[in-house]
Amino acid sequence: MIPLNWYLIVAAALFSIGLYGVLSRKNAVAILMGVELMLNAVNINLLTFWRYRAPTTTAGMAFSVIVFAVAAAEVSVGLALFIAVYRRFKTIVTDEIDLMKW
Amino acid sequence: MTAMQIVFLITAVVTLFAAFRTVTTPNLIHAALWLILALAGVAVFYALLNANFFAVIQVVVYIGAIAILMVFAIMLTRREMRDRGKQTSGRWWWAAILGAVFFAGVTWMIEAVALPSQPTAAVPASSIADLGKALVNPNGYVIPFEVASVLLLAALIGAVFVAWTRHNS
Amino acid sequence: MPTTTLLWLLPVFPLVAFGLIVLFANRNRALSHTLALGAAFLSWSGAMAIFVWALNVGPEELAKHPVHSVVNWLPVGDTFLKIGVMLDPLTAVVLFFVAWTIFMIFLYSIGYHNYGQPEGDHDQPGLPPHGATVIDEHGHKHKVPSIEPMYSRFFAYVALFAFGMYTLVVSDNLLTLFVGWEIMGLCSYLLIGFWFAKPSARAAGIKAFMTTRVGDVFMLLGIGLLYFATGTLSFTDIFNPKVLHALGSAPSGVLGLSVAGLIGILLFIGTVGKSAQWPLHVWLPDAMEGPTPVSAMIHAATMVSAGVYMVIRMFPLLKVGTENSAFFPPLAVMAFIGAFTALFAATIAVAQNDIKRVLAYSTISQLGYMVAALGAGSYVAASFHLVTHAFFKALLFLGSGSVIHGMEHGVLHTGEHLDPQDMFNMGGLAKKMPITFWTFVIGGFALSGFPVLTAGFWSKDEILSSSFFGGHPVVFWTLAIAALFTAFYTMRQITLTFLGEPRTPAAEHAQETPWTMTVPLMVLAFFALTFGWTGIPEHFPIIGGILPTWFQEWVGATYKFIPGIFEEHVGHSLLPLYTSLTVSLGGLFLGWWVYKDIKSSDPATDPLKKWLGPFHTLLQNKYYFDEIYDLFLVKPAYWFAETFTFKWLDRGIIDGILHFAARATYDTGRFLAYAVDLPIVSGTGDLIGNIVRTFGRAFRVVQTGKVQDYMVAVMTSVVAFGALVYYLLVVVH
Amino acid sequence: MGLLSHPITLVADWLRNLFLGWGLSQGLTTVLLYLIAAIVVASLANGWVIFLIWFERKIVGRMQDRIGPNRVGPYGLLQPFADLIKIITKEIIFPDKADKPLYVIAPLLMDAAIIAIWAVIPLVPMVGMDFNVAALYTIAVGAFATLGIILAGWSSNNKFALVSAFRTVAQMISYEVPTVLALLVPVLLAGTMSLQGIVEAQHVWYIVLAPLAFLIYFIASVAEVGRTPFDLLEAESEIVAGFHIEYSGMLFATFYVGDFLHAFTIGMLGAVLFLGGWRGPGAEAYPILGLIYLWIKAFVVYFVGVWVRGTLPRLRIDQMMNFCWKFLTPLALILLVEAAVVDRLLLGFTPWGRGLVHLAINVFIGALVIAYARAYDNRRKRERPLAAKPGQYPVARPPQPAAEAQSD
Repeated sequence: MIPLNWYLIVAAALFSIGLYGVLSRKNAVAILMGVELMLNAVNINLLTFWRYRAPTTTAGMAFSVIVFAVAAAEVSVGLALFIAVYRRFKTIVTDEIDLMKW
Repeated sequence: MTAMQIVFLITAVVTLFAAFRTVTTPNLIHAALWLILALAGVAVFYALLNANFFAVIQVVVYIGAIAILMVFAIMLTRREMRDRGKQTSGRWWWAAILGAVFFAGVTWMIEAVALPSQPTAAVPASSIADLGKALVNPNGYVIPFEVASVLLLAALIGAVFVAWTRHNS
Repeated sequence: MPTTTLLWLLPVFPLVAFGLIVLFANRNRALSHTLALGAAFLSWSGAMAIFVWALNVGPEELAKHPVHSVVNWLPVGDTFLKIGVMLDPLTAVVLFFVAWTIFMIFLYSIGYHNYGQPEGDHDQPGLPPHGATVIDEHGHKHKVPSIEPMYSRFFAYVALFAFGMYTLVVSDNLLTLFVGWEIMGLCSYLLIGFWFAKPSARAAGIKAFMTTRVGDVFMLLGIGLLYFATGTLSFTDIFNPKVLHALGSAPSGVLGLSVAGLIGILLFIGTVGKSAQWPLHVWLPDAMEGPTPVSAMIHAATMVSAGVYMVIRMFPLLKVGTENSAFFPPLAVMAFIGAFTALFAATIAVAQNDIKRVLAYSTISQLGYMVAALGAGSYVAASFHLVTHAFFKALLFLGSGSVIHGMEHGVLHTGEHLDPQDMFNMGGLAKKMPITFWTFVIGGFALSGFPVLTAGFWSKDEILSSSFFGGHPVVFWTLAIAALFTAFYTMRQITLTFLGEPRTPAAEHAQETPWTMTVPLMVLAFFALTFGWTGIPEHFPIIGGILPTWFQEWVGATYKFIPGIFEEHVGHSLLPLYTSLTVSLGGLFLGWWVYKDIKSSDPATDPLKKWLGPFHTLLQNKYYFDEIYDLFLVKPAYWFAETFTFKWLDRGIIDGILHFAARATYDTGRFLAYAVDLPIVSGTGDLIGNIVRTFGRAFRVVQTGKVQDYMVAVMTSVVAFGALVYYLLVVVH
Repeated sequence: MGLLSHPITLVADWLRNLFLGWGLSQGLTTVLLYLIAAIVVASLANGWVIFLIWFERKIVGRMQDRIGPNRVGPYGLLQPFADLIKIITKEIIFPDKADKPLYVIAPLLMDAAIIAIWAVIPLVPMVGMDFNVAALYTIAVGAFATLGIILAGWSSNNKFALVSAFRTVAQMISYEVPTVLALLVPVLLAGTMSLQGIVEAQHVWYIVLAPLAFLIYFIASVAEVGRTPFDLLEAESEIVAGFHIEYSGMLFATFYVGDFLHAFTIGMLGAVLFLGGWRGPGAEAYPILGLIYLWIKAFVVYFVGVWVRGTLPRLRIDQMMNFCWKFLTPLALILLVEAAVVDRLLLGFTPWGRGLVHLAINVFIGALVIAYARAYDNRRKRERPLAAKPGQYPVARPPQPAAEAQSD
């Protein structure tokens, strides 16, 4: 059987990669992709702990369901925002959108 | 080294590589496709965890909806097909360091604590049914469930509103 | 259906109709008048049913045990203000004529407002219809009367009015009676000002409202005093002998009146307002600005007689009040005012040229008759004249309306601009509009008391004889002279309007009015003739005693059972009879003789002018009452409001104080601002602000406005913090 | 265990014993068996398409008053083979600057996705992978087909193809919603997501219990396949051939096959979900009969699809979206609620009683919906009486005189 910590490490790696993407990419959509990766890493952890620690309860599953919902919502709104932003600035490169600058 | 472990390792490698390409490839469409591959790998993880339901949901929601929406968004928000110039901002090295540190720290912690290698029990056959019941059970997760539904509704409306073309402006 | 239920229902139908019309039917004319008429018909049939039922019961029985039903309405302290309905002989009779007149007038209004005629060319709500142009098959243009723009509204109003009248009649206590009274006041205001775009109509409406208000206030005082004295307002309770005696004997301390006397006077002032008795008569003539059905219903048949009805209703109280009141005993006051009003109004009527105004003044004087009769102590005669007068005066008004309508048709046809109400513009209408003519003649003769045939004769004779035998010679002679004038101006009116030759082209082209208008005329004419025969006194020569003296017994029974209220004066002198014969016939003849050959439509050719000279002018200007009131009441009121209250009190004193306070505050404020606020407070603020700004300048570089910079910062701190926590939690321990 | 009654099981057992005999491990044997099964099913399906192509061309030909293929072989039965040979021998052309790997992956992805659906379809009783979330799974893999088309459209580096890809995204994402909702109705009625379970639960075919749901499912899936009247992603008149405009040779053939196969797969799913799958007289006794029944039913549905394709004209994109979001989706939601509530109330009814009540309610709802649709249509007509706006397609009725237009 697969040891629990394998999953955790994979999830951690996935999360770190996502983090790197979020911090380093220029294109907003790409940043969103990074966020997705991080969310998935979290979900892996949730389900893993559910499977290994409390498979008879539903807590872990319920949580990950919520995470799915949140992810869907976040992506839809995020992409809509990007499209609106693109209409406005003709770009979605985050570094070029710095109206909040001093 | 059982068959499961082999499958797991293969999946892990594929997933992580795909994820890595996702965040590094300059071509955004490719990035999206790599993302899909990574997500599919995650789905396989779920399957390995005897969470078929979540595996399928993962495919439906992430690949079927989110990833395709992203492809769509990418196509909509770029003026020409190809990207030229590098897609990473100037602070990528700092980001890399951060990621590495984070990964190192978390791994160290995971290794520091003793974790079981065997599940405590088998997944009951009725787990999905239980989940369903729990989601609508007042003593269970009905409140979070409802909140999530409201959130989705809000997201729906918000998305429509935000992306609406205002003819006057 | 039990009678009580029916009684309760009578007012309800019109109210429902009013609500329905206002809420739902105000777009649809046919629907609105159907509703109103239907309600009137229901109430009418109900009233008839009740009347017939009452006939079977018989007066004595009904008087002793009136139909009576009460419900609690308004909790006051530990008791309730009760409202209820009552049916005694008087109510039955009044219901009879009220139902008839109201129903007839509703029917009449349909025709009067030109239902079925086209929309006016440039009619607008608030103005009488100006007529519409239609093109017949030959392509000729015709001016024809156009439909009233506010048709539905009119029917809503009259329905509401009917509600008020029925309430007043069936109510068993002064409170609901007063409610109905005020509702009618409101309706009369609304309807007089119905064509509110005419300034004169507006003014008339306000005038009527104000004037009657004066009376109503006193009446309310009276009611309040009554409730204070007896703790009840229900007639049956008040009229039990003990209560009456108590009221009558207790002195009120005002003008040496007993409590009953004081209440009586106060209530009577209400009547003076409502029934337009001198000195509050001024509003009634102006009220003729309203549409004619309104003049007929409100200002001749029902509302004004409601005043008289009220005093008849309260007669026992007045009677008792008269006994131990030193001076100003109510009945005497009433007798005086009534007789005076009768004569005075009659004299004015002689000199008026507007067909409706003549009738208005004659109404005043006839009401004066009733009041006088009451003052002479014969409520039977008063109510008898009340009923007959309601019939023939309504008839006369509707007739005049019909005449005006015909004239308007002529005016529209010829297109010349003249006043279709001026009698001098008429003449010879008898041939043009026969039905109107004959019914009008019947009404007129009834008004002037043409012997034997007409109802007016009998009721007037009743009044004269009662006042004569009741020992009030002054009243008797005054009324007699008034009767002479009455007959005179009635005949004058008939002659000028119908006889002789047409004096204007408009009169040439006048034409008969539709059936909706003529049918009511005929019905009312029937009653104007026959109703008198129900009250032929049995000691009348020749025909006396052939018919039973039904009316006297019937109404007389109302208060018979109260000791010392009902008194019959039976005398055997024929003087009053001869007098009334002489005055009516003589008056009629004079009227015809003087005006039989008026050829020009110029009012100046009125022969009376020549004979009376300045006095005629005085009459024509109604003894300058309006001017006098204006001078002594209105102007001072304006002065008080304008100059005293506004200019001196408000502007001078109050505003002065305010201005001073404002000034003071302002100066203090300036001082604080320049001496304290700016240097000290603001100074500190600016200092802090500058410091903050300087630091901000230094540190703002952090704010790159790039999302990811912030994210990097966040994650860095997270990692650092995590490491710290780990160090503290794990390594240290 | 006669050859007639359980041929597949028989073969499977024989193979298992064979492998075990060779000394292979248990797990490996299972894997091998799955592999074989997959290969068999896939090739069976792809082979079957050859007949479908002939059939469809024939039927559509007749509908368009042509004879259809009639030269090669009896009734032109061999026509598809001829096409096959021709198309295989053609060269695969890669457009300039095309995204090569994606360009190649796209058709395979699509075809694979469709065949993946076959994995969970219960061909006969007791056979076919019994997957406890199969119903969802079918939708999930459908997503890959969508993806394939998008990739094709994008990687061809061709504007027409790209437009087609856009349209695909819009259309498929939209029409997935009513599909899922309609598909949830049988799931609700059966109380399970396993297709096998759904089939077994259908003592009364669910088309009786939920005709409207079936209708919605059918329409929406036709839209997802992207056939007429929903074939905007390859509208010849506008975007020449859509996403596969640049494709040729084998890659094109794969798309071509995938299209037909998808259509038939939809039919098969419909048959399983609403027409009682393999159910039929004697299917329990002789499971092989079940396969035939299923095939027939699937074929009927497929035929209706072809029929529609041959009959209806293409819709406009806005019409299509309105139809999906303003009509199908709400209706599907209503039906879902109806199924849930009514079925709850009907606990303990006989299957037929239950069925009839559901049917009655469905008919009622259908009547309401049609009435509403009529009213809506009339109102819309009144609001803009066909004064053709820019960007709008020419209208059927001649524009009326201005006076009338003002009058209403």
